[in-house]
Amino acid sequence: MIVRLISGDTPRSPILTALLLLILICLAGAPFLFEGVRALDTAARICIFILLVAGYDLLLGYTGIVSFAHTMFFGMGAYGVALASTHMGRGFDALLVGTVLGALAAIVLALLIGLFSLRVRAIFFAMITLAVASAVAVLVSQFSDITGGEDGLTYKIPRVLTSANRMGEVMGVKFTGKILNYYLIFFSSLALFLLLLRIVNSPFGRVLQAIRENDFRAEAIGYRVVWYRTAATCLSAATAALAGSLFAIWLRYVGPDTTLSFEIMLDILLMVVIGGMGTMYGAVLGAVLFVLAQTYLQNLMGAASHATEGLPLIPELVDPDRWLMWLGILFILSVYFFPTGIVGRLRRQRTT
Amino acid sequence: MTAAPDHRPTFADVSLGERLDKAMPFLLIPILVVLGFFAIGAPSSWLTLTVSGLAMGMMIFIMASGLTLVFGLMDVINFGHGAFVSVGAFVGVSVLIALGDWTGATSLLLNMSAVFLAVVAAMTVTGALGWVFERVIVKPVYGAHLKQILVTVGGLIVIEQLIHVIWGPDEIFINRPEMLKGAITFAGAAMEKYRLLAVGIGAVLFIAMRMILRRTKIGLIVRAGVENGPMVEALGYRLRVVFVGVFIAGSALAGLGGVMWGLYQEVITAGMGERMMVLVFIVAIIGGLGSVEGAFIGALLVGLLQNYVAFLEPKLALVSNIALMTAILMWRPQGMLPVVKAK
Amino acid sequence: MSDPILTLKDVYTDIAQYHILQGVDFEVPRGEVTMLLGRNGVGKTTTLKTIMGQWTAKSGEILYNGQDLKRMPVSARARAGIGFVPEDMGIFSDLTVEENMVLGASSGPLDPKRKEWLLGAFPALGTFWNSEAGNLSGGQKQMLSIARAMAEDRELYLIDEPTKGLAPAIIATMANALRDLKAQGRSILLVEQNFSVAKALGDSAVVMDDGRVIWTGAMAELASNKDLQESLMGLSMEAH
Amino acid sequence: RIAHVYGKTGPFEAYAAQSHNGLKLGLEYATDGTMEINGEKIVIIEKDTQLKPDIGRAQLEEAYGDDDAHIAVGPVSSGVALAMLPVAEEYERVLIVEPAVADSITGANWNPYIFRTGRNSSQDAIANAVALGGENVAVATLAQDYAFGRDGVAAFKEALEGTGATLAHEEYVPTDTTDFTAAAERIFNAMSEVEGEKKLFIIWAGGGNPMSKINAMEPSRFGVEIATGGNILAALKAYKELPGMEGATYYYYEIPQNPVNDWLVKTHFERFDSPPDFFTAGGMASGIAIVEAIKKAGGAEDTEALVAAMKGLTWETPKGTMMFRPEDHQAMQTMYHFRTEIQDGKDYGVPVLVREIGMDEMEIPVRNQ
Amino acid sequence: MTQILLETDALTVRFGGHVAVDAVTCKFPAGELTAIVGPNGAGKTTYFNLISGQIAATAGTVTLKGQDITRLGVAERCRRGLGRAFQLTNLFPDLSVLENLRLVIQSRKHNGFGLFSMADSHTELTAEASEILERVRLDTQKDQLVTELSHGDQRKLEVAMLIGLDPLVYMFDEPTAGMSVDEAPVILDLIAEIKADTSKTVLLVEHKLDVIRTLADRIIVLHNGALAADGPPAEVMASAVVQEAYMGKELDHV
Ligand SMILES: Nc1ncnc2c1ncn2[C@@H]1O[C@H](COP(=O)(O)OP(=O)(O)OP(=O)(O)O)[C@@H](O)[C@H]1O
Ligand SMILES: Nc1ncnc2c1ncn2[C@@H]1O[C@H](COP(=O)(O)OP(=O)(O)OP(=O)(O)O)[C@@H](O)[C@H]1O
Ligand SMILES: [Mg+2]
Ligand SMILES: [Mg+2]
Repeated sequence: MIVRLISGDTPRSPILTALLLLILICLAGAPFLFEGVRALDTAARICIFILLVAGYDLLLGYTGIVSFAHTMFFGMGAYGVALASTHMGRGFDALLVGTVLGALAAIVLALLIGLFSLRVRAIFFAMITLAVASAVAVLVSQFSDITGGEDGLTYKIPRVLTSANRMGEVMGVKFTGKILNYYLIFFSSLALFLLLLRIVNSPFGRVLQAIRENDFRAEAIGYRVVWYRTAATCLSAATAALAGSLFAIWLRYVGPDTTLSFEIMLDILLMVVIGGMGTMYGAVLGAVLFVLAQTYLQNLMGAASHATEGLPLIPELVDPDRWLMWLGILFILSVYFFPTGIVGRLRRQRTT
Repeated sequence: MTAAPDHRPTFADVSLGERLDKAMPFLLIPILVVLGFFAIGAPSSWLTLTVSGLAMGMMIFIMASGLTLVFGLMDVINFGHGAFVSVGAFVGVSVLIALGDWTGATSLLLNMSAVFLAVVAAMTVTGALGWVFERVIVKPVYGAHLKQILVTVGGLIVIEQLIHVIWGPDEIFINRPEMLKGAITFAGAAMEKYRLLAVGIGAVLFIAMRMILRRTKIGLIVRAGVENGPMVEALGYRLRVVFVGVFIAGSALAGLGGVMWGLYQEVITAGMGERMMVLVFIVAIIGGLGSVEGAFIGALLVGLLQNYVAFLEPKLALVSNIALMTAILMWRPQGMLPVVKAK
Repeated sequence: MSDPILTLKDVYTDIAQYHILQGVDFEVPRGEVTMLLGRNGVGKTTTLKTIMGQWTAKSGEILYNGQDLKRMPVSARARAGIGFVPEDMGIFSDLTVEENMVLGASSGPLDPKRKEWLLGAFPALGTFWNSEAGNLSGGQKQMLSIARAMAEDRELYLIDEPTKGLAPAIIATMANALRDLKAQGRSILLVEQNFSVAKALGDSAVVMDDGRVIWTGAMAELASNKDLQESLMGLSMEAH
Repeated sequence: RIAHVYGKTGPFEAYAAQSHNGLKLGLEYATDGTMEINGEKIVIIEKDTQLKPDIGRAQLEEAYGDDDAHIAVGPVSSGVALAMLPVAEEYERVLIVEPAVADSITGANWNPYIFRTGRNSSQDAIANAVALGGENVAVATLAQDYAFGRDGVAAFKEALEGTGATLAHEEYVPTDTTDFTAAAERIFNAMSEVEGEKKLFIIWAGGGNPMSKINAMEPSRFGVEIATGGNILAALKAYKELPGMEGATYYYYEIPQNPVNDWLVKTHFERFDSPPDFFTAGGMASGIAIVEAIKKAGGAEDTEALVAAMKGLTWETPKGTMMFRPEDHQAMQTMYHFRTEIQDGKDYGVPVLVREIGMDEMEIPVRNQ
Repeated sequence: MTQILLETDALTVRFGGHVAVDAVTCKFPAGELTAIVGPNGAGKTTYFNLISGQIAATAGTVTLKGQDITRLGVAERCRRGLGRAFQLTNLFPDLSVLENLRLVIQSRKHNGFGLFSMADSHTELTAEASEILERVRLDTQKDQLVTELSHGDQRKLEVAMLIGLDPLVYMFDEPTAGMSVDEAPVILDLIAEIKADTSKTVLLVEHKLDVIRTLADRIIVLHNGALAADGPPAEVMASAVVQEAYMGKELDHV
């Protein structure tokens, strides 16, 4: 039964299984296990990024398409919810309409990009998506009447989902609408993740892998490569848009910096690569690790710089304000030490 | 020995259309300039725009030249290039500030010597940095684009942060050397003097690169090495040495580009190089990977088109580069004059 | 006779976790053509790659002109005078035929005399001198690979299945080219599945099975002894 | 407890540091160095927004929720600020916006817990209009093509109408423009047809430095003078090529003459060996405002009392007296009309005061309805 | 008369000025094995490429079972029954041998867009793939990655994949090149088996004359892209043109 749920794709490494279970338990019990807004916020962010990264891995790891437009789709989902909530007023109908329209728009755009430019060579496709994504980001800031421009949009979501909705205590924790909101995100992400896991392990997923390995031969044995690639792009775009909608519901704010920036794109890339390309579980590990690092690295460095006070140069380098530099180093080291990602590493350890 | 039987294949004539198609990339610039003339109408505006567009193109070319080596020839997507541009600018500007007496003097000789020293210093530092970068960061990821993107972005962030540590977080403003300030007016068109310098340097650089790549085997070794490194070694070449050398050259050129761009902008920030990266990649791509000529034409096209469009319809200036790239890739999926085939 | 140009002593090579070569021992006499024979997957290609340095020998000695190659990088081995025609031909497909040939001459420009000699043996290369090597036909690529290895004078040539995909007429001229090399005093280690070529060219033969050498001797002896062939390779070579 | 939530890391690092120093100096000044109000110690909590709106928002929630900050100050970027506004409303705590400038912070997206000590873009634009305008003056504008640029020009245009000047041409270019030749040509072409005193007003934020590039194209050929608002010290270097240029600025340390500024300049030179800048002054203004407000409200615990106390509060800042106007909690303040001069020993163009533009001279629209 | 499965009519392609395939008109009836011979660079592989759609024809048509397929894409032609193996090995390198073959069978069963079933639950695919691997004697290597195979074994997999596709028209491009003397017969036997099925037609490019002699029902000779001879083996082999242009002098007589 569980095996069917995860589509027969077992983690194939005891450590990996343990890690995944731990993550699942932590996320499922986050409101009760950890204290404070920050922890809950981090947990929600992790759920959303797992979904976003898993969707991207479908494209990158399984199909071998490098695209820089993933945040664009993420943004479309987010803006969908934001615009619907702004224009239709707060309400679940607005969330639903926004989510659906956002996802549809993402699929249509992905279809266009796919059919239009998947014929060019891989690097060029990457560069085209990079250019298109940056153009969209600029357009969003240009059309400030609609999108709020650089400043983004702030809007309200149904009261039931905010902390103003108090629903009594559960296990010593005030069960507010915010926690309800969290569970909405958690379960949506979980369901969509399982769906993705099923897709990559389906016959369709196998064809994608074949295309990644040798698209020329895949075509020659009768698969219409462009259609498969486009389908993968659309699926991935739709997932990204859904993740974006969840993000918008959680944040109650969207702006170009939170949903469209190239930085987020790079974060996603790094999460996929650290976790392990071509394995859905890699997305989970990558997202957890990276979001945690992003949230807590600065605190850690604050402590470090305190501890090294008095030494020459070192406090300067571990100053919390230099956390970006350590992030950069993290980029480099993770590719060094996990050439096949954490999942690849864990699995290999078992076989040798 | 016996000669093998010779089988001469059948050859048919090549039509005029096919020949014209081959020469087309070289004709694009004149065509664009002429179209610009008719679209703009006012000759003095047209002249100003054309000359400054060409000069801007030259500056873009200087920045893109290093990338053409590293990205086009070696097939390494190096986002660190942007950081080298910034480092080049900071080193160069520091030298120029230190040589304040020379740059402040109204002597062309002293001014140019200061610029020359700044360029040398910048190229040395970025070249050395490139060497370290290659050894530590890029070496393990040859052939793997994704990883290249990640590690070089990591490198980019680290270098930018180090710039903050060394030079502080503020942007630095710099004035151009005395003799390079202002403009020359000619037939109602104004032409910044500094742009003339950029044109000169760009042209020299272009010719030098072309000569080196044509006259030596370096270009061949790199291209062959990217496709099948072990085979190149099996033919007796020290591929590592060549790769490192080319990477250093590419980084040093980024440094040169940084000095030129910093002096043009007159204000430098750690992120200045990063901001140019998309444009520089566009130039390398539309030119065709590995092609110095292509990058040159591409850069000039970008410079001209940006100016024309910004004059005719400023709203469209934003998308003009992307439109240009898309159009060229639709016409020639491998870029205009590809030396290396994209994978 | 003088000492052998190449000697392998008890060479072991691993690829990942597989033990591929398990004690390979043989010699390549100077100025002769030595055939390396055996069924698919016994380790012939691995042996050549180990000599060239593309796989590293785990243990054993590889002596070239009396010098142990084990610590030498690949390019140094090539510069020491070993030419290599790999099984997959190793064509640089983005480069033109000319550029491939120019790279073949690694210590200087391509000698016009040598070029003429090679184009005489493989005229198709001349016809397509300026076209992209990736567009050549399978056999033309094979010719290019051989010609490229010979673009420079080397002492020892390692050649992996040169005749696959070549038309009979071209096989004959290629065999002649190899004979010319031998006449110039060069040594050749040749992997070959085409038995008539092996018979026509080989001076001595080394037969491998399962990562080991199971027989060495004169080619003539192997060629004339059907029972020996059958016991070594499971089949008489002239069966089809 | 005060939380300073601002973009410590990222492109605006330099501004953030100024702002933080200013805040601390302000608190110090207003409490006479004790850092205590009514006997209670002030605790400053620092939070880094990394210039990302979502993170800024989370940091503010954390500040109010986990760290129980009573008042928050920040951030540098308007986008981050806008994302933070609803949090203040949700937690019902005061947020003093400094130095983000977007009009909509005290406009469309305002809520009663928001105060702003910094200027807003209309103040900037209107001050410039007052400084530049006059009979027989034709002005062209050059601005970045996004909300900040367009709003600025709109406010500028409105204010210009009152002064008798005409707006001859509006030019917008993409934010990341580096080559201004085309824009300059368009402006020159437009301006060559108009009569009178011709000025080109540039509204620009961030890199790019259009001034010296357009100046290099010799606008004087067409009788056009360049004008722009003030800027931080480092950016004034670019003004050196443009002696005599006029505009209106928010702050330059030698301009305001009042005890607060004297103390600030003196202390800043002592501590940091450099003059205070734009954001130092702003930070200080917010620091003093906090102390004054808490004193007046008798404590920081009761937010409603605090808000009531802050409405209409007037207090002394390095820029003279400021006042939170009751309608939208925007601080009204003086701006300065300046002219650039070259002075020995300074490698930048020094803005020299032409005249003060008092707060009553500028009609800053109220836009939060 | 037996049915004509495949037909090319004045099929031509030019690369720049070079005419690589020059107006080749030919019919291939069911139940026949046609060997295509010719010197290196004569255009044999290019002819295959034109038929299977890898390159677009400059002129002429390709007809499959009476339908013009000249304008169709590679995948579409494959689905209609054109299958080919490649001269230069061309597989999915980082997938296992079994997976390579399963993909082929899955494609034949038109099952690529099954999004929500589990691939591993399609046991009939696995069974069929294993069976084919056994026939080409690759069953012991079926869990290895393709990169780990020796050259000869990769060639065998290449052939196995074509068999898995079970097309109407089989096109083999030098299937036994690089295969050792004891392995080649296995493949040749398989080809003979296919040939025995009268609903199929086989096209075989081969340089080994003894192979052609034993297998071919008919030989066509390409020379400089043009059709130089077409007929029963004995007749074609004996013709002076073929002797001169193609075989040169047999090696043993050198
Ligand atoms: N990269 C690799 N990884 C794992 N195993 C390999 C690799 N390359 C070759 N092998 C294995 O090594 C063995 C010997 O291979 P090799 O290529 O040397 O054989 P060969 O004698 O040249 O065969 P052939 O005649 O088919 O070319 C084979 O069993 C093959 O499966
Ligand atoms: N894409 C291409 N562009 C240019 N020329 C090509 C292209 N493909 C093939 N050719 C040329 O067409 C000719 C025919 O090549 P083809 O591969 O069909 O030969 P072949 O008969 O299969 O030879 P072989 O027996 O060596 O495999 C060759 O001269 C080759 O150089
Ligand atoms: Mg082999
Ligand atoms: Mg062929």
